[in-house]
Amino acid sequence: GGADLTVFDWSGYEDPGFFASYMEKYGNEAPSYSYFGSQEEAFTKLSSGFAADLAHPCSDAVRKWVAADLIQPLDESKLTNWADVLPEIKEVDAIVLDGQLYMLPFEWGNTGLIYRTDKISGDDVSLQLLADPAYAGKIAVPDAASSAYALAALATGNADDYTNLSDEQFKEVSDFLRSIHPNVRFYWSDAGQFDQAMTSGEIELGWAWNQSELNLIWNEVPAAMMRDVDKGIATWACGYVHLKSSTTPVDQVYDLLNALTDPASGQYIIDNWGYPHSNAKAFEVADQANIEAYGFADPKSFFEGSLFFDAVNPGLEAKMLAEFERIKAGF
Amino acid sequence: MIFRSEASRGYTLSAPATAYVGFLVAAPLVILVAYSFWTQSYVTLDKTPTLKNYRDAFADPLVRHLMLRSIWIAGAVTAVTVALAYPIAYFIAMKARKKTIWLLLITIPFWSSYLLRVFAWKLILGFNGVMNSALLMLGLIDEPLDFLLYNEFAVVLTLAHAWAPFAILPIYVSLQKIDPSLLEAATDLGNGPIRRFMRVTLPLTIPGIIAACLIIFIPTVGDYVTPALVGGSDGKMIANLIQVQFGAANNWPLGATLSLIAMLSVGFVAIVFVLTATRLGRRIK
Amino acid sequence: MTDRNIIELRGVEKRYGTFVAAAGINLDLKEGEFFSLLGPSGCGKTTVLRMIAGFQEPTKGSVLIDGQDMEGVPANNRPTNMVFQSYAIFPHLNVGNNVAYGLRGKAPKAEIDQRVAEALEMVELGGLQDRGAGELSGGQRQRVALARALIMRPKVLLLDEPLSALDKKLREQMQFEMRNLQQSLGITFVMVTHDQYEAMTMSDRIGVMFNGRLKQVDTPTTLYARPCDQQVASFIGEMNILPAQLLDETGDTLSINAAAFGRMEIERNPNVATSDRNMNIGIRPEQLEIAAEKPEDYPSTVQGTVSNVAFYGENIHYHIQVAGTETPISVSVPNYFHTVDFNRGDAVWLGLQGASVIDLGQSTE
Amino acid sequence: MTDRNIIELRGVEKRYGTFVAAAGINLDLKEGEFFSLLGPSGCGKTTVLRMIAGFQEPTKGSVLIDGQDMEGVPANNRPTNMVFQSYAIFPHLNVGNNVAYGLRGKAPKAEIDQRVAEALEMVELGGLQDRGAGELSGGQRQRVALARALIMRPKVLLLDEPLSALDKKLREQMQFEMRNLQQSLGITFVMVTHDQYEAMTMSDRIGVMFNGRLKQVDTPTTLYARPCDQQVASFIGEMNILPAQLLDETGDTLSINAAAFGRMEIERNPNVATSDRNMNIGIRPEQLEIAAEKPEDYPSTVQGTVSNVAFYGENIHYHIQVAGTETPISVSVPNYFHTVDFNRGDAVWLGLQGASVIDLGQSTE
Amino acid sequence: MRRPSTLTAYAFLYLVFLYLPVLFLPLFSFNSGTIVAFPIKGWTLDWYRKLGEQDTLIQALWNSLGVGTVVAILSTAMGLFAARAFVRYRFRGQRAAEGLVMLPLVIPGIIVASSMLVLFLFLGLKPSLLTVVLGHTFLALPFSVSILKSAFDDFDASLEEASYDLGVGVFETFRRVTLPVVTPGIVASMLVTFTVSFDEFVLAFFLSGNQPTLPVYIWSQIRFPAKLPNVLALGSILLLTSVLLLVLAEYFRRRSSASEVR
Ligand SMILES: Nc1ncnc2c1ncn2[C@@H]1O[C@H](COP(=O)(O)OP(=O)(O)OP(=O)(O)O)[C@@H](O)[C@H]1O
Ligand SMILES: Nc1ncnc2c1ncn2[C@@H]1O[C@H](COP(=O)(O)OP(=O)(O)OP(=O)(O)O)[C@@H](O)[C@H]1O
Ligand SMILES: NCCCCN
Ligand SMILES: [Mg+2]
Ligand SMILES: [Mg+2]
Repeated sequence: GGADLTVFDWSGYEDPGFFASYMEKYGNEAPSYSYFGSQEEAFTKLSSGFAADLAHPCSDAVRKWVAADLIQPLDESKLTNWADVLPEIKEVDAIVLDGQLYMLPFEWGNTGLIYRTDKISGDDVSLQLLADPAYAGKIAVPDAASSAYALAALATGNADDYTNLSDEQFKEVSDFLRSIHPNVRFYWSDAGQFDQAMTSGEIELGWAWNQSELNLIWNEVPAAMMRDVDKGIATWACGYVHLKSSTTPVDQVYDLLNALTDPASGQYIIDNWGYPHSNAKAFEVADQANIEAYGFADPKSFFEGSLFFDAVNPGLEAKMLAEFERIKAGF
Repeated sequence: MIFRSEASRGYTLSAPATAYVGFLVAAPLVILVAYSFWTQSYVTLDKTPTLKNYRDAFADPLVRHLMLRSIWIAGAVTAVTVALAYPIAYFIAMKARKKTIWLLLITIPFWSSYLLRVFAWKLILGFNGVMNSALLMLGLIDEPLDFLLYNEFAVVLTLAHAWAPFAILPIYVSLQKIDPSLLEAATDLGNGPIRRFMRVTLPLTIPGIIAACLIIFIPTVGDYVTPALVGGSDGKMIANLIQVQFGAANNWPLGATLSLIAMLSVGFVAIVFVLTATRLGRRIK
Repeated sequence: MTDRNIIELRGVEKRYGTFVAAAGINLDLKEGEFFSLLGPSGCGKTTVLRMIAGFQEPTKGSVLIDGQDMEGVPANNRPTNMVFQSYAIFPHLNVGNNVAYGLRGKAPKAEIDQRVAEALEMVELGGLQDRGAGELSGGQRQRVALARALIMRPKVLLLDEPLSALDKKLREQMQFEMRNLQQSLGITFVMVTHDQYEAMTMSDRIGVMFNGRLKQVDTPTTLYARPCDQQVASFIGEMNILPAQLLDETGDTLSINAAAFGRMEIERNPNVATSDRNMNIGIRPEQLEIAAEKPEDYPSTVQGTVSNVAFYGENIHYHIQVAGTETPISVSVPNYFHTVDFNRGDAVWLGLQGASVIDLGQSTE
Repeated sequence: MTDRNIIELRGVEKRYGTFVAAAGINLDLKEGEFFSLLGPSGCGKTTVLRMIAGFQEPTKGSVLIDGQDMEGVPANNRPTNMVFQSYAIFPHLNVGNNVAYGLRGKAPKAEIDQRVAEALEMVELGGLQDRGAGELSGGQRQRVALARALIMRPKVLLLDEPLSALDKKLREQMQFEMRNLQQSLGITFVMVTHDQYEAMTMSDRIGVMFNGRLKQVDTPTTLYARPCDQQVASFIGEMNILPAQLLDETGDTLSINAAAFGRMEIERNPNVATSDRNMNIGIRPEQLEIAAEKPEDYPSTVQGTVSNVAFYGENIHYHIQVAGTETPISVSVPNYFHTVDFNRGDAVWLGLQGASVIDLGQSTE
Repeated sequence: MRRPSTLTAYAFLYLVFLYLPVLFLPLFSFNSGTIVAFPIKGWTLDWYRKLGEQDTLIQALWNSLGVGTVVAILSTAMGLFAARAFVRYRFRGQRAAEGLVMLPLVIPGIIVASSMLVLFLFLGLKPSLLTVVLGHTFLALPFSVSILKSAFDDFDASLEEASYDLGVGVFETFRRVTLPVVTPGIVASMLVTFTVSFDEFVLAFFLSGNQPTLPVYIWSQIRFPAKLPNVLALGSILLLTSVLLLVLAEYFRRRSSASEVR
């Protein structure tokens, strides 16, 4: 049945609206889901021997997952919606490695500066505000080195070299993080924590996912994400990879992949989750007002103007991780 | 079976439990030790034995800093928890009529999920939280206090709550064991309640206090969830660093090294503590 | 022993909920007296002792020590000290510190040390100051408890079954030593016990309790010779109780017709309430003469058969079945020359003199 | 009681690590005999009993029951049953099921029911089958334990201090009943006790133990009259022990010069090893005559002063200080007519006959 | 007789401290917003109504119940034998053995978790509910041993001897005497070990495969809060259930002590 297929995913993605056609085909049975809270967690578990058919990392993780021999290439010919995938996303680094497709993009979005519109006006807001002593104790930054470094690279004008910072750049970027450390109320490790603090007024601005922006808006909190590519915003794309430990028949795996990338799924995620989808056709069938309101009417601008979360080179990644721990500890 | 010697019966019956625990303590330790001599770069594990991890760990002031802070926070948590718990344990053991009802009352809150309880603390201590709202309403403050949450105070408070039964129970048990005639003898010999407490009750409950301290202190040093949830920007502890090595950094050898260093440091502190406490107890006359 | 009252209990009562543990207790204890409270388990002995010590407040009535009403005076401010049944030796302190406990902070160290040394000498534990509490034998623990209480120089020393945890030899030795100590110190001792021999050999006076009530307070000999009723009579020593009819009374002499033994004159017992027509008499086993031939010089005699012989060492008890009473009559004879004179089934004569018969008052059926 | 050995212990020894709890035990118990093991706390009585029951294996030597070596036979397959000191009544079973416990599955239900009813009648608990284990008094618990063991029709019934948890009155009653029960059933009883009176009044024979060794096995009267040494002599009853010189021996008669009392002839004690020149004699307190005037018909007399009077009810003990020995001599007299004849300080005479003096063999200093 | 002491007042304050946070969980389970923070947006019963549809949540609950049950049985069984050995028999190394069994109480969770993961993988055991059970049994053992030790402490050894003495063999004695008498201790141990497993997060997080236990599931929900109120609703129900369970435990305890009083 449909439940034979196991998916290792962020929690929430077991929403049946994402794979209606799969359920139709498999006797109204959804795949089995298990969850991770971060890609690192997922990687640790998978390399510890955790088995599933599909997993849902973001593009920056793919290179490492391939290197660790966790995933297998996808067969483009079996992906019925491949042709309709936004061309910008097909270009994203590491989706294709050595000519082989490893990740089928599913959703994408932004990591950006979210702020309380009742406390800060849209004109004043900027990444540099994070270092402003006026916001001492009023900001939050993710407890994840790559995301924090992306923010700092944008703030210091080093966005273009984010994946390959020179030593001086690395120092400059690190120093920015150091300079905002005294202002940081907390380094958030879960989005809920960020949302709560924004809601209560405990923090007034912070670096977070667009999911948080929407959650805040839906809960009638006056908040918005700064979407000005010139002031600095990051973009990510996530998708599904076929794990080597997969045991379910390949056709069933592809059935789910195809269901996920179906325009109907795209319409559903855009309308109900406020996330942009990877299928270009989805944007045509979805509610245009929503697309406008959630700020991704023009995908191209994001992919071109924003910092894209590509994998940083392994040596730099290790440096970032180590340095970030120091910064958090006040060193 | 009746006829085998007492000792062999003792070994046979306790074997499953001791072997199980022994195996699950010893085997991982061996593996941890092995890992600590290996190295990792990106996704490859290099099994050439080296002391590099130890050198790195000892050279890094961050490790020292986090270790000391962990011990300091765990120590503070232990002290606060035990200090808050002692009177309640005393109340239940010595004063309360319905002891079991009280014991139940203090256990019930812990039948909800730990993660949810931590969550609840954020509701209370948060910016718009219960505490601030109440203080604002009473007109005691004009602005919400922001030093309630996301700092060491919050970590200590949350953990003092989380560990409450583990502190209360051992102390309760040791109080319960005190022969009431000892207290009467002290009274009879002229002591008022306070001197009697200092000279008889307290010294006799030192084993319970030590047990409570160890049960709280040691695991708290290794806690990474609570600091992550309520610790804010400077509540990080050594376990968070270890967690990063096993997770994001994917550097298990370093993680194993840090774990071993943490265990040894904790063991050392615990032994010093037990010796000091025991000696202090003996000094009371 | 002086004539001054050191402790006075006035209508003392203690209830636990509805259960009456002690009631209507009136008792005056003299300065320097050795007093014992004797009674079966659960009769309220400990309760009375603890009310004197101040560990329990009476529900009714008052406790006076040295003329002062003790109401509201906590145990730590009363001029009494206690030796607990379990001894309550502080396990975390050595012998010296246990004994010094009550003096700490109240006297300079040198003086304390000296008094501890003296107290330990007194209980024959000299030099054992540094011995740990866990390294003491039962008898040593008892002595430490005694020294610890006596070092406080109490007006009254209270002892709750102080010897019941010791074995026979040691108990006998400590009985002797404690009695001597009490006499040389001149302190009032109030001791709870359920051992009649202990009470009889150690005490100046004994109070016998049953069911929360103090039945009789008297010297050991009076208690034995003039018990106030059957219950006291058979709790202390062994007693043959026989029904009798009161025929006549002249002054303090009663003329009776006793079962089995027939008519005799006995002395009135001032401790019993009344001596009705239907009354009971008591005969202690050692007061009877047993012989193969009818004894000459006994006014009352009866013939019977030996139904049982019990050898107690010092004494031999014969159970004699006689006509006129159902339960056999118990006779005790000293064990002269280690010989048993009669065996089961032997026909024997019992002889009795009115002077050794106890008037137990009206029959309680 | 027959002449057949039902239990034989042959050189039995029990060690716990290096500690010797019992050693060199040789003992034959006759079928139908009431045997008691007596000794101070910790001397190994329980250990011996448990080796017979099969709860402990001897480190050395062997236990035979009814002629069969019991080595390797577990407790549940031995023809013995035990009454535990704590009674070990199963708390989750009612009286009927407690008593029936050992028969379940070994006999048809109807037969079990009948035997339970009989056993309960026997211990005077008839009809109490449905009473819960928690609702029994101490004495009732003791009887249930007895019924539960006896229903198994054991060859030997083992009893570990069966009465020590009961209070005086009840204990005396049960002593009597148990002795009668044993005699009517004809089963061998082996009872552990530390109460000398219990042992003396109930047993056919007594084994006295000290420090893991069986010192003497004899009837109560022999044990009292002819103890094998000073330790046994003073453990059973009270004993005045005096040094003496052996002057001459003729057959079973010893001519001695005893401290205080001077020259006399006494009987040789076959139970002691040798009677050396420096020897000890024992005098039971009740064997001495005490009088104000020098007693006429006693060959040995001595004058002394009353140093202490102890009233025991049935007897009065005088402690008499005499020249020639340091510790006072204890004298017991029956309490005739409830009078105390002598008081502390009185000058008195003691009279003694050689026939009542016990030869305790060579002095052990 | 005496006025309520400061101690009593303190005891009640302490109860407030213990209960205050817990009582907010039910409160927010009725909040119509998805963010758990003041102010409360509106009142609703939806989260309870929708509970039945949360397949993965329900599955996680079942996983936890299953793991908890197996852990309770395993640790209580091992604890039963060990406690008996510790109370009844003296043997060389006994204190060391008792100490060893208590070790899981004092080893930092992350160290246990990470090293166990390594060990199980080394042994070829993939993370799964089985590995969670193994880990939780390790954690629960000290609790079970100490509870059962006190049960055996109260259990008179001569009861078993009496049974042997009456001709009943070892195994039947265990069934007819030992088990019935220590049953309350067994029940208490099962309840406590079940709870330890049911609320455990760190080990379960490392050791669970694609079947999360409830705390692991809750952890993922806290990070992506859309369904958090469902978790609060479930938490409130669990709280209520646990109160009922504890009352049950207390009932068993009472029954046992009633039968032990003479
Ligand atoms: N705190 C209490 N609450 C209720 N009843 C009590 C309490 N203390 C004692 N009793 C009851 O009061 C009665 C008398 O108790 P007490 O301890 O004075 O007896 P006792 O004569 O010393 O007996 P024993 O010789 O057994 O020590 C007993 O029946 C006992 O059960
Ligand atoms: N299992 C054991 N391990 C070590 N020593 C033991 C053990 N059982 C008994 N002993 C020791 O053996 C000695 C004899 O014990 P036993 O129980 O036979 O004495 P007892 O004569 O019955 O004493 P009591 O009158 O106190 O019951 C004691 O010193 C005791 O401490
Ligand atoms: N859907 C998950 C978003 C992760 C962003 N890094
Ligand atoms: Mg008492
Ligand atoms: Mg014994």
